[in-house]
Amino acid sequence: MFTALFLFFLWRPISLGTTTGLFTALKHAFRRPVTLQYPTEQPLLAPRFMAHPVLTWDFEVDEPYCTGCLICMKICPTDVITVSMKDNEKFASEESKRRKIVDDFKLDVADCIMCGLCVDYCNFDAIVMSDHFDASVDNRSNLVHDLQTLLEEGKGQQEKGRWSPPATKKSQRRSAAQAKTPDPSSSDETKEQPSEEK
Amino acid sequence: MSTDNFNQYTTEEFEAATRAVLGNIKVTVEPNFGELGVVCDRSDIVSICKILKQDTDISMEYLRSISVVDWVEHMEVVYHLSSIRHMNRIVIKVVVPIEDLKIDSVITVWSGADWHEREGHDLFGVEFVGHPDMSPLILYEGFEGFPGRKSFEIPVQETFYGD
Amino acid sequence: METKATVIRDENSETAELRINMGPQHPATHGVFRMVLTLDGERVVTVEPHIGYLHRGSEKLTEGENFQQITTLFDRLDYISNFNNEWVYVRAVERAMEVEIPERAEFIRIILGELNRIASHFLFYGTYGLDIGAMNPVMIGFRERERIQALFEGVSGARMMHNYFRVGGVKEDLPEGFVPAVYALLEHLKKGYEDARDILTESEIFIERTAGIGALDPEKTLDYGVTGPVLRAAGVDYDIRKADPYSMYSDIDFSVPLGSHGDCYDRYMVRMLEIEQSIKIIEQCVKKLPDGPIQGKVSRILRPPEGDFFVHGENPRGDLGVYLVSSGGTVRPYRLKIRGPSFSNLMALKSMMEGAYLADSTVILGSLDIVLGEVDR
Amino acid sequence: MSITDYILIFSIVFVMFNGILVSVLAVIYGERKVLARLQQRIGPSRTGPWGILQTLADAVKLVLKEDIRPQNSDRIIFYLAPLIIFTPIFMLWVVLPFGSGLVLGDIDLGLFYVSALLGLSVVGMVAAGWSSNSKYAMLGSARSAAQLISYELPLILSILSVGLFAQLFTDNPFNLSNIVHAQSGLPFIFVMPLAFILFLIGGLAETARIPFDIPHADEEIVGGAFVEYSGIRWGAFQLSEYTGLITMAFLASILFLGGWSGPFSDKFVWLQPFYISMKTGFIILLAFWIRAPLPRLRIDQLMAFAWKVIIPISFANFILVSLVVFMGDRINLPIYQIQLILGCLNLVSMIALGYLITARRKKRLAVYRERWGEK
Repeated sequence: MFTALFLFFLWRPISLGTTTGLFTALKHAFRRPVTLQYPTEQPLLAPRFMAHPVLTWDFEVDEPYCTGCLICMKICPTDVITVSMKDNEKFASEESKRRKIVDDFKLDVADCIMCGLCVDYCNFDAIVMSDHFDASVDNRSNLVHDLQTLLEEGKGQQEKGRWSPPATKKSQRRSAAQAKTPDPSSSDETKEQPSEEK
Repeated sequence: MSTDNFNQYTTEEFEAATRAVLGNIKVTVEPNFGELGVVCDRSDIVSICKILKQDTDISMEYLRSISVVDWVEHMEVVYHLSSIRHMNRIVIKVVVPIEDLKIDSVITVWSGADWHEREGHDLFGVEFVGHPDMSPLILYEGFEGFPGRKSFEIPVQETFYGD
Repeated sequence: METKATVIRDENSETAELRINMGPQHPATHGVFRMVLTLDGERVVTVEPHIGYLHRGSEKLTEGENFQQITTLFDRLDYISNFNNEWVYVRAVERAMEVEIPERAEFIRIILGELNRIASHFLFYGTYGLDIGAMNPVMIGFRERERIQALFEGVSGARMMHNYFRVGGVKEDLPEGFVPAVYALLEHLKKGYEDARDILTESEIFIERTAGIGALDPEKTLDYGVTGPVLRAAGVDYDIRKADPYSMYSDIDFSVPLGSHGDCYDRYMVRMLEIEQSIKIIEQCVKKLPDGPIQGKVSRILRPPEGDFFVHGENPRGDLGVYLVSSGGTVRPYRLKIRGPSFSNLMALKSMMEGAYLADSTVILGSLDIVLGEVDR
Repeated sequence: MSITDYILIFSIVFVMFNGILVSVLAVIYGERKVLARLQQRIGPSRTGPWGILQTLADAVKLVLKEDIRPQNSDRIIFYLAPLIIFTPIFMLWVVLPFGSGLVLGDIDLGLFYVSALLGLSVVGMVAAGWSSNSKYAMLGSARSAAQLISYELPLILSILSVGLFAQLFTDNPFNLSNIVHAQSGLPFIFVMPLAFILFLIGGLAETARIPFDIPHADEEIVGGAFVEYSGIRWGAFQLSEYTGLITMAFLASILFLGGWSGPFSDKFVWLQPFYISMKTGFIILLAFWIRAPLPRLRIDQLMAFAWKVIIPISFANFILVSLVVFMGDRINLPIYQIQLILGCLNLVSMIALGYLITARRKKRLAVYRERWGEK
């Protein structure tokens, strides 16, 4: 009886605006938290995730794909790439088809804006965006990556399968204007979508 | 305010209407890449703006932006106007000679010209005569030079890498 | 309700006006915005906005960048609605070069742009709640924005600085499973929208704090060149998606929510209802999303013809305009002027804030939803 | 007094002081955790198991921080202000009973003592704001002075109405222990819910918590009176804030929720502190919950709410209680009947007020309905 009375007389003053907010807040307390406890729980990165670019390694010929053609240097909006090229010794001995090869490659990750233009414009598919997002170091000079570091990181990326061999990718880009890219960048909902209700 | 009660002009009609409204003033009215371009003398700018805003057929009540373009030999102040009732757009271009970078302020016509003009003064050194406050808006006080101009060299800063 | 009240003073007592400096380091100025307030007790007598703390010279920088590289600068203008910024820029170059954009690319752009609008409005919701002192909204706003950003990361590889729109289309095709992911996301967003609405929209304290505060009448809004939700809250039906339809917006059925009083509450409501409309637009676009190419025929080196082009688009904050002057045949623009919506919206601050309470100053500033990256450029 | 008495007093004070400090740490931790849960977060989770050492870590950090004094501040008052605000709150605990007989000073005018000390913290706030030589701090202190003084009235009026009603049970109605004893049958919340609600609102405002946290208002005046403080002095302010919250909740549970009394509390004395801390914890949780989704009021709205709504209601409530007690005493009604009459009158007046407030709220909501409701 009391409950009925209470509902009848007090529900109307209670059920207005602000109280709805209070109960919505209370409802949230029974849902699963959305927090990702970062260092212990690693975020699930998308296949297309872009951290700084790294260089790939041609395992067939055992040399980098990069020929030092400078296009990445030219297209880079923040001028963080410095490249120089040299004659390829393996071309003379006919091990490789690359006449020129990268001599030195410097990437200043401190200024890199991870835009992916260098990857887009590379003609030799020699550069790829890594997923190395936690790039903090204790000295800024350590953020300047040289050729060796970039190639090592690139090898890691290749092992992770974040990069497809150039033969297919190059033809893909050629036909990009006509056809839909069959790039299998599978699931896009990479971050987990925690179910709302408890 | 809705668009229902007003005529929607075609491009030609609008051009003709603008010409008719600006009858007495010496201007060039011609299409300018999808908008209606009006090129006028710098002494006429306030009167033209007033007419364009107050005329009910044109009613350019919305000043979209004021841009300054540095053509090295001269500066060009470009006013982009728009009418919300008619959905028509006008570009007014005014040439300001480099020796005498002065143009009348249109702040009396649109209050929204305020910061656009101050910005133009900051970056290009164009003085908008009649603007109540020409103090630096974007740059700090005491900044030397006009960074918007083509002649301005962006100082190259070496990246500091610590030890 | 009435913000412009006369201050009654005792003639015998001596009072002094207090000048306080709000910002550039202040929790409620949404970045590095600074305003010098002259206070009479709790009333604001004058307000003097100062901007420029985040000036990076974007316009000057564009003169030294290729047309492809400029997209990255546009990402960093209004860093809450990056896709919408890129979109206006690539449309400016497309307009100059008269590029045909394939239909699929257009739909991808609309979907991403509208998702970004929702993300931006949710962020507004969160920060606005915080400006008024409520803590829960900020978590709801960021929670929903986070979901949208996770989807963006799957599409473009970045959560905020996408660099995904290209002149003539988009960078690469949507990943597999995008459409079901969007449907799942929209379900979440609808739920999140309901949570958001329940906490603030009908809360009396919220209405008490926002209704009648910082009102702008239509004439004044237009006079200041205010656009976007702030203009529509004043009751002016001006949405570029309707008024000057670009992309495929003319084929899409949606309505433009309009306010009537032009106060902070209407601005809030217009933004909230725009979330609903954006969800509606995305649902239609995902249904219509055709197969086909994603990139029109554009040469790799962009050289727009000579001329000057003004292209604008409806950003979450209003009318973003790009004035592109091309000297013809060059790979760089001769001049590129950016007309940021926040820049113009902020100009109206003075007329809104004077006479209001000090506590209202953050409410009014929050209701404009400025992004300083775009104000200072 | 012999030396042993001094040692005893000192040790009791030491234990109580540290007990309050620890409970403040616990309350801050609880607030962060509860607020986090209400916002679908986890809250502190790294320091210690479930992050329970988080507030301790923060406290250690505050102690180690540099103590900064603004150059042109008033040195003596600046250093004194934390103490001024800190001491009265702790002095309150002298009279607060944890159980029957478990009280330091069981003084007869406990209620007056409490209301006198509650008003003292405003001095510290004003001192802090004025001496900092900062405009933000001054605004904050002016705001807190206005707010604390306004909300003291409803708070004290509701406290006094409790004292009035306790007159029926005991000769010493202003003694807190006696008030608790009077509630062993029926807690006063059932007899005068109106006074309880007024006390809660007044208490929230006194402790400057959302929606009444105008003196701090992080988004407007960035923390109010103690913007310029740093390190442990700032910590002292924070400490007194949260001690104030605990004290308010404790008072509420003593005055309205029956204090230490509960099932079997007479038989097992050790249950009494447990009961009272449970009740206190419940009220603190309520404050946390209210904090999560509600926006802050504006200063003029707050003042209008105090002087136009809360204070008239408090006076009416006070008069109602005194009338009922007086009449009941005059015609020698049994106590349960007086309780019933007062409870019913309270309920009726609450319903009436509820409808009045609803009408007012509807006027606010009409803004939404008129503009944006379904057409």
